[in-house]
Amino acid sequence: MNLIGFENYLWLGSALFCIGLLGVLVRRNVIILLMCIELMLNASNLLLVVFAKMFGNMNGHIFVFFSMLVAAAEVSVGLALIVLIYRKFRTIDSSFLDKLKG
Amino acid sequence: MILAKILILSPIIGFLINLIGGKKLGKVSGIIGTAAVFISFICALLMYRKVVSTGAYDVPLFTWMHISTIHIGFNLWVDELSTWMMLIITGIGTLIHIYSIGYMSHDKGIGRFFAYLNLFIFSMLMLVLGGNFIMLFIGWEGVGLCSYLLIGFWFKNVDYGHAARKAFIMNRIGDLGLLLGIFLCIQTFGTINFNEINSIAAEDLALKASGQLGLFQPYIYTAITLCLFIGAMGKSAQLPLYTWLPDAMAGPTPVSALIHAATMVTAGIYLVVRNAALFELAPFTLDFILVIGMATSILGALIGLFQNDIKKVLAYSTVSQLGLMFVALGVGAYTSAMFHLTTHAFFKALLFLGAGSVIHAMSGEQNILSMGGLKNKIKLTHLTFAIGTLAIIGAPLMSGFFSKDEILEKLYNHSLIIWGFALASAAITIIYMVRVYTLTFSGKFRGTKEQEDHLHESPSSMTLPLIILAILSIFGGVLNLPHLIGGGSSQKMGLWLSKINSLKAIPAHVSHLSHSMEIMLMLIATVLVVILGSLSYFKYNKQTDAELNQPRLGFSLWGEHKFYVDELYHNLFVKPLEALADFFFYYIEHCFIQPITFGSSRIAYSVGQLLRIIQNGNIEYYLVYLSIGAVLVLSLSMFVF
Amino acid sequence: MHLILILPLVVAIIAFFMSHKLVKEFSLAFSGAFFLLSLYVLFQYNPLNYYNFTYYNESFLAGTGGSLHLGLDSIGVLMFVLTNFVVFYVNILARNKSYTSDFYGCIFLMQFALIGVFSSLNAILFYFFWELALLPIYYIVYQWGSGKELNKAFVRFFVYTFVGSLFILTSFILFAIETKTTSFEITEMAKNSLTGPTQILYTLFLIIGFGVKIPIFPLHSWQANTYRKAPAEGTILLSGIMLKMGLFGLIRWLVPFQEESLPIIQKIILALAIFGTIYGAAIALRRNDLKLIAAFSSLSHVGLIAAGIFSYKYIGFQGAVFQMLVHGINIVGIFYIIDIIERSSGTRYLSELGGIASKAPVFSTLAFIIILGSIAVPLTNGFPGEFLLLMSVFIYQPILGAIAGITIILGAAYMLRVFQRAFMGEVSDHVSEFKPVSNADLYALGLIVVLVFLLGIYPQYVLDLTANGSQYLTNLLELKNN
Amino acid sequence: MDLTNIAFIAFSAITLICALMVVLARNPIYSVIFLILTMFSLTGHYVLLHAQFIAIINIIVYAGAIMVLFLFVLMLMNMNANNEPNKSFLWKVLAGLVTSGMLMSILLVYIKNMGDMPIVPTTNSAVGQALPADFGYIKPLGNLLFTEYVFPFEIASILFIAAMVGAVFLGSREKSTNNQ
Repeated sequence: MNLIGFENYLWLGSALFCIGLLGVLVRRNVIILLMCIELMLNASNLLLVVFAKMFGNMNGHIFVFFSMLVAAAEVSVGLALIVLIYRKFRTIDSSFLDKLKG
Repeated sequence: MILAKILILSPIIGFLINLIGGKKLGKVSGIIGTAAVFISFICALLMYRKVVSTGAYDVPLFTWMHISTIHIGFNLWVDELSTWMMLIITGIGTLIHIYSIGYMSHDKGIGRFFAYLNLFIFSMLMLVLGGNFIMLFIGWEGVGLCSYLLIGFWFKNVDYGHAARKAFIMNRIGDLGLLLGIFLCIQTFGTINFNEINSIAAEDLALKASGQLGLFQPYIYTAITLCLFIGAMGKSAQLPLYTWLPDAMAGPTPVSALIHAATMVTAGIYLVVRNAALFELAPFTLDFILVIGMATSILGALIGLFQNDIKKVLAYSTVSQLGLMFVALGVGAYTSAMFHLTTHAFFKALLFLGAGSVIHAMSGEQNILSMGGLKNKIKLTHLTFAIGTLAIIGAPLMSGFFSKDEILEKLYNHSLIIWGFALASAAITIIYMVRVYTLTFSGKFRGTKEQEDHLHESPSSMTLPLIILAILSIFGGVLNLPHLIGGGSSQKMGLWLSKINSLKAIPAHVSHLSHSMEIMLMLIATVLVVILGSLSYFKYNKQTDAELNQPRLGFSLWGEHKFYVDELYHNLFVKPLEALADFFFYYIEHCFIQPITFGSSRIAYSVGQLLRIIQNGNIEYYLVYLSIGAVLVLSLSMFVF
Repeated sequence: MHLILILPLVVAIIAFFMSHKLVKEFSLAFSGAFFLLSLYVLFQYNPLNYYNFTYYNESFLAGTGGSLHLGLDSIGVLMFVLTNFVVFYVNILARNKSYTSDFYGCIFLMQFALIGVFSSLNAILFYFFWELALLPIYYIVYQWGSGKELNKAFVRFFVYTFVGSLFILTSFILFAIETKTTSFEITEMAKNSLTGPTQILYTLFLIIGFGVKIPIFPLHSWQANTYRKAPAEGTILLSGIMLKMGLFGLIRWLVPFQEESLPIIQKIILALAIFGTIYGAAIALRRNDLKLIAAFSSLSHVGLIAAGIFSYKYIGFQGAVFQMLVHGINIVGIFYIIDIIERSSGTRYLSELGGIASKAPVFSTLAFIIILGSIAVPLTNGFPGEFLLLMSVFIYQPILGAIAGITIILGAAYMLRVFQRAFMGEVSDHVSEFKPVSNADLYALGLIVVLVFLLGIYPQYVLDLTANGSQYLTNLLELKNN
Repeated sequence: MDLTNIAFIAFSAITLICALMVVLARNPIYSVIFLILTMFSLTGHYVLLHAQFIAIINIIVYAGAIMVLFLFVLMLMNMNANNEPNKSFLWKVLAGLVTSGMLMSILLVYIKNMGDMPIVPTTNSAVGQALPADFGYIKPLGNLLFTEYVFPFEIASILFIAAMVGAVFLGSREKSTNNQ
């Protein structure tokens, strides 16, 4: 029995993704929100790599590469924004950040 | 042909000259206006001769409108009836124009006045000469318009304006009836030409007389004639549309004489006579006319009994006399009605002009309680007014005697009760006319000192028409003497008129009364006049000032307030209409239509408000929505794909 | 043909860029020239040839199924003349005020669009011009309007007319989808036919779309306020000619495509139109603002015209077309009078007016004659049309006809009330400083008065002209109903 | 049970546990540490999956650069304290429901698709077949990146510049307003 079956990776990736989602939903600290988003991104990265191997095709790796790239950019801008918000409101609690109220 | 054109165009040219010339013409305008009408009168006389020699003829001018199968020509129909009316209109019109030269000489708007009068003569001629309903309608509305203009002649007075508007609108109610009648005619007969309609009706009458089914159902005729009669009601001031006529006395007195006594108000009679064949086919309408006419006659006379304004009394008297004419029409005595129309035109014009002369002498005073004893001051006016009074109360051998007697005779023939009512109406007429005469001319003067000093006889331009009209009032009866006096061929006017299409179609009412019965009826009338006349003369002659001025009670108070009909109408029609207008504007417009408009925007707004709750600006909620959405899409994809 | 369409556009463009000083005379001259040109077209017109003056160019708007297909039928040519007449009068009236050149540009642009509306023989082209005609009037109302809550009135006007236009477009598209046709030429469209519920939808949508413009009773609430707030020129354009767009639209785009008769819709619309007639007249009876009275009287008159069209009779069409022309002339006169009163006395409220007749007798006489025309006194132009319309409704349904007839009583009542309160009576404070009416204004009114009598005494000229168009519609309807 | 299986189980366990700890840890600093651990275990997975280059840049970029950035910001804000208020119980239940719903639906999709038609690789390198020798190496990756994906690559550089400028701008603007 080969445990490194692709199904197992699917379970793993999905679980990881859902953990990230749970984190996004329950935490209030915006930084942790961002981290949980990283978790979800990583889950998808993992699956991309899995599929790449499955099909013997390196395109998946390229996508992971780009995904990381975007994640890096996102984090840098996101963190800058968080710093800005923190300076302005002295809080990074997402429950209080409702200035976009319609 | 050319005569008819001149006849029509002459007043309109006079109108245009006077209107455009305006104030520049000054007193010349009176002469121009009079000349215009006089030319028409000459034409009318010449046309009369032509009709005598060659019979009726048609004058087509141009096509006014041609719609599918209906041809509406602008054509004049000159026959015995229209010639007769034409003569009355232009004849009396000329006299009243002459009178107006004197009467209006002090007024600044004299040019405008004569312009309107000429326009009126034009419209009235259109009315009686029109060969089809539309031409008649044009004249019909035209005279209404002129009446409006002339009642409101002194336009600075708001009350006069109200009276004018009331007259126009009440006339319009009648006009609507007439218009609907015209539509019904078009729908039923496919034509609105009088001659064609009359020939259809004549055919139908003949068929029905011979026991056959006829061309059209009786109810169609009833509907048409009722609609036409509503028109006549408005124009001829019959119950319930009579209240405008007394108010119309706001206009200058010559106007009251010409329009509101002699000519315009008789248009209703003319309309019925013109379409007598149709009315003959609708017995219900005839009965209706009879009832309305009788009620109007008595009501008008009763109100006249309690009025103190000399012109108001005469106005109610006109209403009453018109009612009597309609009663005659109701029993099918068309020529009798026309006869009374003619004599009435003479003596009522005379009375109005006499009243105008009195008012002129009294410097505008119209209340008879402030007059009295004018007998010796203005002799000519007194004389002619007395002749007019005698004529209207039907003193023997005056014109009114013959015409009224003829109607009473026909009524007696028809039904005793109707005759009784008519006699009662005539009796009241005697009382109030003698009252007016007595209070105005005999006794002692009750006016102010200033007025007494100012008393003077009117200028000759005013007294000349009075004299002519007085002569006509005395001898007008010659036109249509009863059998008793003149024998079989004496009823010249009846014979003359019976040649017109609509009356030709009607089988003659044969049953004449016996001579003894006729003499009986005449005697009754004479006795009535003598007894009531002298009684009321002495009663009113002896009345002291205190008696005159004491406040009225009970029935006479009601009479003085015209039985509160105006107030009734005001509460019954005007106020609800105003309330309806306000209801439309403030409720339907603001609470119903606008909410539909704003409602749609409000719905969008409130939906937005509802969705706003979701859009609370908190990122967590958005995330939850997003996740739920994702879950839903995934699960749905399971089932769908 | 396309030249008479394009000329106003050229003038509009020039007027937009002209200096403010010259533009007044320039546009007055050109609008007068256009009016004369339109009269020339009218006299050249041969009523026996149904589509005279046609012009066809396929490439225009080709992608949408549109093409530049223009043509004036006898009804269209009448409306064409009326357009030029109204624009001419707007220019005469504007002479008394200082407008910038974009105002004149708007007016000519509108003239261009209106001529387009009345001459389009292609549904898409029609819709294009229809929308184009709305734009300048939006600008005029918004830019030069006055009064409280102008914004609100404007928004309502905008939303109403715009949504109405969308209904028109929808029904055209519906037609195309349902009949699977790609051509929007009127001649091609007439070959196809709608049936069943689609036809009902098509009819209803068009009635709503055109009904807003006319306006038919429940769709009228934009009218009164817009008239009140808009400048006099805008009001004249709106009431004089833009109302006719709706009525014309009904005649051109609804009646010929009525495949089977829809008695229920016909009855409902007739009843609504007649109710609107009475409703407008009753409201006008009690209002104080002259412009409001004129607005509601307009509602009352066009209600009767719509009723005449929906009676689907030859006399109804004839009367409707005649009355469209006459109402255009008279309402221009009435708003012109109101504007003169407002300019000379500074108010247009009845309660503050009175006794103008003693101050300006000639003006009052002219005003009175125009008022007579609008209350349909015989021998004025209002009568023949009203007569035919009432007759047509009466023959369709006597009771409705009788009810519609009440309008002639109410019409007389409110119009005479206006005349009495404003012109008769004692001179009021506002009127005591009544500025003399200029001769040019008097001549302008005089021309209208001449038309009032001309059309009233000899209506047959116009009726002959439109006889062919109306007969065509009647035949079409009879053909389809049998 | 060979070594790779054991490694897989171990790595998976570490990944999941650490990921859970990221979410559950009260102190943000701990969260970051656990996130770094997750990254490391994921790197292990990548190695197992013959993705050596990805594994390396995962370490460098994620566990290195990004995580340092996180830590740095946390330090800057002095947020090591456990001062984050809890969400309401109801909200947590809702979050749990949504999350489990998400998991369920994803798994259902897998199960359904695998049940109906097993995932069949489309290329010739089917599951279990030998991969190319240089699979996951830098050289073929570089080949792909600079031929087929050169355009996205260049775009990515622009993205970076934008992000950099953005970050600098966001960071500096506040300062200038503070100075005034």
